Amino acid sequence: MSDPILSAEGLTRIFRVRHKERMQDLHAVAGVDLALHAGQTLGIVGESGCGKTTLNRMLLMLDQPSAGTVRFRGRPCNTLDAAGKRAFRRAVQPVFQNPFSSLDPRMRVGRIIAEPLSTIPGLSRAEIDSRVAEVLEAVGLRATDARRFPNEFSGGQRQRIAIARAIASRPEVLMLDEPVSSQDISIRAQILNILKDLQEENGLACVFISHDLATVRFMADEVIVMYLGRPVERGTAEAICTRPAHPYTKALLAAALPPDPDAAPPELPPQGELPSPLDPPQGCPYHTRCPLRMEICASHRPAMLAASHGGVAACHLLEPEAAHVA
Amino acid sequence: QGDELIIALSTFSEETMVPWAGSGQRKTYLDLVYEYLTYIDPDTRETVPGLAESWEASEDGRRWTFHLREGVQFAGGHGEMTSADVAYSIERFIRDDSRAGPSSVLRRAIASVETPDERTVVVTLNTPDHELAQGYFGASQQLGIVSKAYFDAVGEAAAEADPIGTGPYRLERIASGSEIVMTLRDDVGDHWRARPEFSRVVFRVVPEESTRVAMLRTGEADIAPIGFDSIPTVRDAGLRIVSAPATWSPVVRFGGLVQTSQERYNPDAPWARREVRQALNYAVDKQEIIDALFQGEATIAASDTPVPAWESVEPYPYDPERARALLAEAGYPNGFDVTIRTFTTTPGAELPLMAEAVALYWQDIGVNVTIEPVDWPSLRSAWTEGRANDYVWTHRGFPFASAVNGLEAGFTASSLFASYTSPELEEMISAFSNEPDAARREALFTEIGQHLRDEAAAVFIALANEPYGVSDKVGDWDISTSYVWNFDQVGRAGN
Amino acid sequence: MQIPPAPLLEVRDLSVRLGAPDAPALIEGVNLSLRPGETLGLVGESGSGKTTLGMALMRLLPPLLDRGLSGQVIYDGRDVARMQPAELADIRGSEISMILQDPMASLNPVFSVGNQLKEGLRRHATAPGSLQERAIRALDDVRIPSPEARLASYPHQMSGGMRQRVVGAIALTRAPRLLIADEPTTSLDVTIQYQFLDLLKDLQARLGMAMLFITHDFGVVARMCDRVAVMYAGQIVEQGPVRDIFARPTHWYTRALLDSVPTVNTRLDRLPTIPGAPPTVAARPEGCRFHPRCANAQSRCRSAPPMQERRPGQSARCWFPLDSERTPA
Amino acid sequence: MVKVIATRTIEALIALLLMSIVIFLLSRLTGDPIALLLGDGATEADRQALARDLGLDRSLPAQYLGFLADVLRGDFGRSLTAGGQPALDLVLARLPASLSLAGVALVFTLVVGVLFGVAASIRRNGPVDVAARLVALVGQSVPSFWLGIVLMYVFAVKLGWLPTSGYGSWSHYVLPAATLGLFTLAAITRLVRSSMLEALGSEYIKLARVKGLPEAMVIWKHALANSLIPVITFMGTFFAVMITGAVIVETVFAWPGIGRLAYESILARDFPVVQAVVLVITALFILANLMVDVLYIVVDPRMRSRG
Amino acid sequence: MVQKILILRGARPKGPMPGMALWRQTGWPVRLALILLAVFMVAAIFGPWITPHDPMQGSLRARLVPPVWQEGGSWAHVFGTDRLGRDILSRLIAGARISLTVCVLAIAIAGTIGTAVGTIAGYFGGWTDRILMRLVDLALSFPVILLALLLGAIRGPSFANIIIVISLVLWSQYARMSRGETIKIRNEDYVDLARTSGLSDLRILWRHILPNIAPALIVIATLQVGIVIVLEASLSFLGVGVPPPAPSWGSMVADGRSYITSAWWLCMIPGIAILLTVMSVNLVGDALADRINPALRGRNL
Ligand SMILES: Nc1ncnc2c1ncn2[C@@H]1O[C@H](COP(=O)(O)OP(=O)(O)OP(=O)(O)O)[C@@H](O)[C@H]1O
Ligand SMILES: Nc1ncnc2c1ncn2[C@@H]1O[C@H](COP(=O)(O)OP(=O)(O)OP(=O)(O)O)[C@@H](O)[C@H]1O
Ligand SMILES: [Mg+2]
Ligand SMILES: [Mg+2]
Repeated sequence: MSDPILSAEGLTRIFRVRHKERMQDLHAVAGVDLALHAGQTLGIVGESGCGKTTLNRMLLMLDQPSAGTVRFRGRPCNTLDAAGKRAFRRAVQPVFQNPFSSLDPRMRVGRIIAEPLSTIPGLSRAEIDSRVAEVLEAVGLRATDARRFPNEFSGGQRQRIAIARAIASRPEVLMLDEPVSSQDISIRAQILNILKDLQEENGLACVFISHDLATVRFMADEVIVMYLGRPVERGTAEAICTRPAHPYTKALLAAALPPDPDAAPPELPPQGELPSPLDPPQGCPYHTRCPLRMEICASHRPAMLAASHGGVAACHLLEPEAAHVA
Repeated sequence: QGDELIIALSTFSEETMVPWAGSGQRKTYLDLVYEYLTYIDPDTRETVPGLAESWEASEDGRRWTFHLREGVQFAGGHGEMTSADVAYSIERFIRDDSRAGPSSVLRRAIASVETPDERTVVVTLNTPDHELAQGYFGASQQLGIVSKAYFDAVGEAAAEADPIGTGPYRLERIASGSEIVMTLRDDVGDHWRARPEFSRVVFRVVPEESTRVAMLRTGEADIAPIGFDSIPTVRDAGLRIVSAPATWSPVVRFGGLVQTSQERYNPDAPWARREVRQALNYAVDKQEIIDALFQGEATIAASDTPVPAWESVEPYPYDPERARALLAEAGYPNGFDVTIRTFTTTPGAELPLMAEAVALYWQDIGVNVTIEPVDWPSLRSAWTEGRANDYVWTHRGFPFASAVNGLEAGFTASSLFASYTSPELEEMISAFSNEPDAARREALFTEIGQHLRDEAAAVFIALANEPYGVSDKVGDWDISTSYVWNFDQVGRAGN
Repeated sequence: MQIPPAPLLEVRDLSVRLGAPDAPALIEGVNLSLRPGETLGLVGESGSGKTTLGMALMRLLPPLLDRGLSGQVIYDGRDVARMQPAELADIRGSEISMILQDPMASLNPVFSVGNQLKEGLRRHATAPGSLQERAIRALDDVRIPSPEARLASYPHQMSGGMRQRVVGAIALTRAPRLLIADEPTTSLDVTIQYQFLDLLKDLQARLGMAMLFITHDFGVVARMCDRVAVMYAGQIVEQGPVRDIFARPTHWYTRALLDSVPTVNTRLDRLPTIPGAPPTVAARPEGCRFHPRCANAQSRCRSAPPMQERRPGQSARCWFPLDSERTPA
Repeated sequence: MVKVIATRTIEALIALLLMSIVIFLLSRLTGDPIALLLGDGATEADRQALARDLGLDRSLPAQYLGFLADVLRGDFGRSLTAGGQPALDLVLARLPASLSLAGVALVFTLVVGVLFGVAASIRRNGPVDVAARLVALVGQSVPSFWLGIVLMYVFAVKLGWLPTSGYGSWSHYVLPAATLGLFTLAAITRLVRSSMLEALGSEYIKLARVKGLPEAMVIWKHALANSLIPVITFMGTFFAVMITGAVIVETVFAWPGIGRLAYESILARDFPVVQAVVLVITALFILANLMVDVLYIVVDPRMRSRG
Repeated sequence: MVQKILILRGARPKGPMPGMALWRQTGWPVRLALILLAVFMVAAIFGPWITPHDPMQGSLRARLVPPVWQEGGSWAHVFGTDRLGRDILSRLIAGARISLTVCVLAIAIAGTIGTAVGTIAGYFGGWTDRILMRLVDLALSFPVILLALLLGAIRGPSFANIIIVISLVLWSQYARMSRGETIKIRNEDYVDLARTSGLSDLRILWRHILPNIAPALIVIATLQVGIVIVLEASLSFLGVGVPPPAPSWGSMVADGRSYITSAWWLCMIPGIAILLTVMSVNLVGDALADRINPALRGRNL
């Protein structure tokens, strides 16, 4: 396999927050490893507050990791020089969740889309204009829309504009942080299709973040499941969605209610509440909610172990000696 | 309350209750408590006996003997007034920490104070003062007599809080910034001087003039100083105006005319030339200003000080033609530019307006005026420090406490407050101060006045009255002399 | 054969306009009925008027819209649409209650949970026990751990899931006979949503209440509802028993919506889509509201189709209804 | 809470220190009081003696440090003009009048403003709402000195219902408090009205209605509690507005307060008094803001945990 | 809610000609206010060419002439004359120019400083923010009127003083507000997106933050016009405002107050001019606020 475009090792982000009258550490992301290869889509799923956005921001160099490194084409991002940074900015572009706050309301669509191009030296006006028109058409809008303001567009159209903007500088990586979760069902499908088409046509690599396993299944090749800032399971999308190894993944699957009144009741329905990330449980972070928890879960954090589906999962149940205990 | 007289004043000044602890403005209320060695007859303007029954000065004007009145009792049973009290009052008044206006002059002047007996006080001076009795020791100044015994007994702080004097009233209370209440002494019946008709006199401080006028109209005040602007309002409301005649005089002053001082003379100013100063005097229609701004409560002035001796000096008439000619003669046919600095004080709220009026007239003869409002302390600093040599400003003159001192303060280079000097004038003043003969003095004094007028030492405008609005409750009230308000002798209407 | 019980709630020709009778309508010509103990799902995309309908049933619309309310809302024989404020205060909470969408915003931030809970309890005089006991019981009913301590908490001190359960507890304090739930789980995490839905089903069974369940998620409908009504652009376009709607939707919109939802079980290369976007209130098309986006639109669709029964209990607003079986994903 | 107060106090002290420097420098720049204090006919020697006497001959830093050391001992110096009374005493003597006036004005504006604002928000565009908006509009547009003079003219001179001025019985409070408070009244009315409208549209009000609470309770408990928070936020500002207004109102109505004292002592270049007044006012201001912070914590539970 | 309705009516919050749009969509009070403001602006801008008399020239002979509708008034002096016989209408017109100048300068200075401080504090946060905001608090806790008096005492009443003092009163509001708005906008995704496009902080501030807080700033500026006029009048009343003989409305009221019964027009006419102008400005400001940013409404002091 080729070298990854974007990779991360031991990526950790700790926020200092005031809690109960004192400053505390909040481990928003803890020890995430990942590698993104050209043309591949990496899905990241997890519940609210599990650190998906924080991870995304670090990968985008919008936030400094507290520990660990992000590498761009093998080079640590914090060592990039000005030219390297510019290359990074060109190559890695995001689309965020909220299409209303992603577009500056005081700028015309054309300028919004041209913004990533404005930092590329040596691009003429005409070139920029034609590129803007090109990408607008690529996302299903008209070239003439460049002259309008964002508030003249619906949510779905805005998200298309955001996508157009992201692909304007011909990036290699798209970072998609819940790009459809604020969209209506009928629009959601349109956007997902566009993203998928663009990815395939341009051989883009994508990081696709979502809390919804079904959309991840649709978009991603490989999936990382996160819980309280830590990856708990990783594998192909197919494996994760059909043969999950981690109880948390199973709970997520169970909670993703199928649109079928006669669907069988889930095997492991979710229980309990998400613990506060400010005092995460000892041992396995999921043990407070896990129906299969064992004694060891409360004291030892499981390592990433090979799972039967070919991926890995952080669960004591996967330990060889645990097999007979269970 | 028919028995109460309410006087709304624009300021209490320092609100302190001993004579030496502040300005003469406090005399409005202090004079109800303290009394003076001599008084002035409002009708004849003669000096009449006060706490001193009689007095005499030595030929050279350096040794003054006062014979005190007998049987004058301090309030609150603090005993009879004696020479010890007078001597104490004088000495305390000129002590280093005295804050009274004339204290520094007196400190320099007084060599010693002796009390040969209970009823006699002898004051020896370093420099001659032929007017000590009616001047610094008189009722228009600040030397109120306090009780030495009382001070010795209770100390200064307590005496300040509960001041004791020989006057007909005693302090009841001071509400800081609000009111000062005086009540009649129990033993007032046989007071040597006053026969007060109100058992309480309440002073209220009301800085805003329109509020004072409103109080007069609602009956919340019986007497209040008002501005000239308010005179029609007060009259319209059916109230009376009582004015103290010619207590101050608005004037336009020139800087840099202290010709006998290096630092304070500015020969380059256009007004360094006498013709220019005269022209500026001729240019102003003073009567119109008096009618319009002073509501007729003033007379045209030939000087910047209300002095009886100068009443005979002829003022400059309104003659713009003459003014233009003089200007041309002085080399300013097209006029020049000048800035008039102006400020307000009490009295003197009309000064800025007067400046604007003067400006209108000067503009007529080609003198271009810019008006710059300043405040009095800044101007006063600039003036006394010799930084005002190119200033022209509105000002107000007050009656002299003593002619000699007044002249020296105003017109000799030794004074920081000199506004105009010349070698000739200084000579005249020195001759005057060394002249013991009363008649000669009078003549010299008049001559000085004439000289100041001819030289146009300033632009003289008016001798202004001090108008008071007075309610129906008030009957006879005589304030014909400056600085003596006689609030303890206000009559009741119908009496 | 059992005679079906009389409807608890019957909505007839309900419209909500922006004030004046000729102003644009947010919802138009809505007919619904709900029997005791039954759950009716109301699905539709954003802006289709679901919340407006829910609020109209409780007469909680802002003044302008309340003035634009027409039609009848017969609850237990009385017309809610014509009730005076005093009567409304009477039936709110005790007869009809509601759980609002946003648990963060629906609790008053400055009062403790106990305070807000007891306010409702106090008006429910018939229940046994002291106020405190009843409050604790109410929290316990919605499975809040250590309810006694929680009474003193303020909303901001609780997680979203917990808050939503408190909102549930408050809505159910007076054992209403009808509960309107307006997207009660949209802002919750999926695992929390799952549990809350469970809880709601439980409580419903226990109290025997009827429920109008508003959502945009077909998965939730499938889990919760007996019948379902699909809203589009202010109208109900299809209505029927849940199984029938999922298996054999007759309206093209219902069908297209169901198809465009990705599922975990299968991997698709492309999702079937509906072109365009739902119209805004001001720009709703004439005729069939869906026809500009409909794959099968014909000229007839420019006139408004009536709501017509297609199968027993299932009716749709379409000139050319579908008749094929849908293969569920 | 304790921590909040502690940090705020420290910040306040720093602010006071800065303020003392500013005031000190400014007052020294205003020209010196000596010329005012000197009697007519004083000589250069007199001037120097007086300067030495008052400590005005030292360098500015020396003067400031001396001043600071004294202040720390609670000694603000003695008035240069008022017969050498301790400056702080003068200020404290005037403080009650100012505080009571500001207090009356604030209570009056709070009560009326909140009632008005709430009434206006209940029936938007109804008669009360129109009246409230008019009051708010006029209140924010009329210069207080003009208002004071006009009010005095109408109610004291023409109608004779109230005294024109002075300090004493309750009736003396009416006109000055109304003049001082009108601006604040307008502000509070606007604030309450707009935040009530916001609150009344909120989800928690819907929930309160869903519960079947009577409308009065919905408004006066649920909506108002939340609408008061922005009012509290602005209380500190109101206090500043009151101080500014005090200088004018106290002058117009002959009210013996510190606003007028400040004005007069500035005119008289009475530095120690100016310094004392400004520092006392600043301290009061900071105290008021501290109280606002505490009140905030009391009213808004969200603030309690945030700290 | 309001926005919802506006959108429904097809009116976008941001039209091409806000002035015209404002006119079309408001009731008569705001229209009246707009007309009054137009009159004010015309007076202020064209004052020197339209005054019937020289506002500084008078004649003591024609002093205290009552306004035309009163007995003794004449069309020569529609609003009468003052104590020095100067035409009040002319002085009102000249005063409008002064008020406008003070407003424009003070608001421009305060707005520039305040916005710079606020956006920098809001954008960079952390220590910069803390220090700058403490400074704002300090400015707020300073009894500004006393500062005005001190300054007046130091340098005499002057035009520059008023502008300094009024700017000192006003700037903190811009700072607070632009900080708040900046923080809001900084958290908008498009700012992050600008960063992922490689824009520098300064360019982001200039291209994204400033244009987006501008409407709110404009609203504040409008609402502050009223404050400036009232403040200037109050300072003039205390004798530290616009130096005479320049005809500031405030000093006209202050000078005329002794005549409230004998020549009421001296203080009532300029007083009413102040009242009407400020009311108009506030009405228009509110209307603007409603359109641009309803959240600002009622939050401005
Ligand atoms: N700037 C910050 N300061 C402090 N804590 C933060 C900050 N940003 C995020 N957090 C915390 O870090 C944790 C992870 O947040 P993050 O936004 O990455 O989660 P997420 O998975 O994206 O959630 P969601 O699904 O809600 O978007 C949360 O507990 C959040 O409160
Ligand atoms: N008070 C109002 N004034 C004007 N328009 C309104 C008002 N309330 C709602 N609307 C509009 O009415 C339409 C229906 O809104 P409603 O909130 O009922 O939709 P919904 O189906 O609940 O949407 P969502 O799924 O987003 O909650 C929307 O287009 C909305 O913009
Ligand atoms: Mg996120
Ligand atoms: Mg809704």
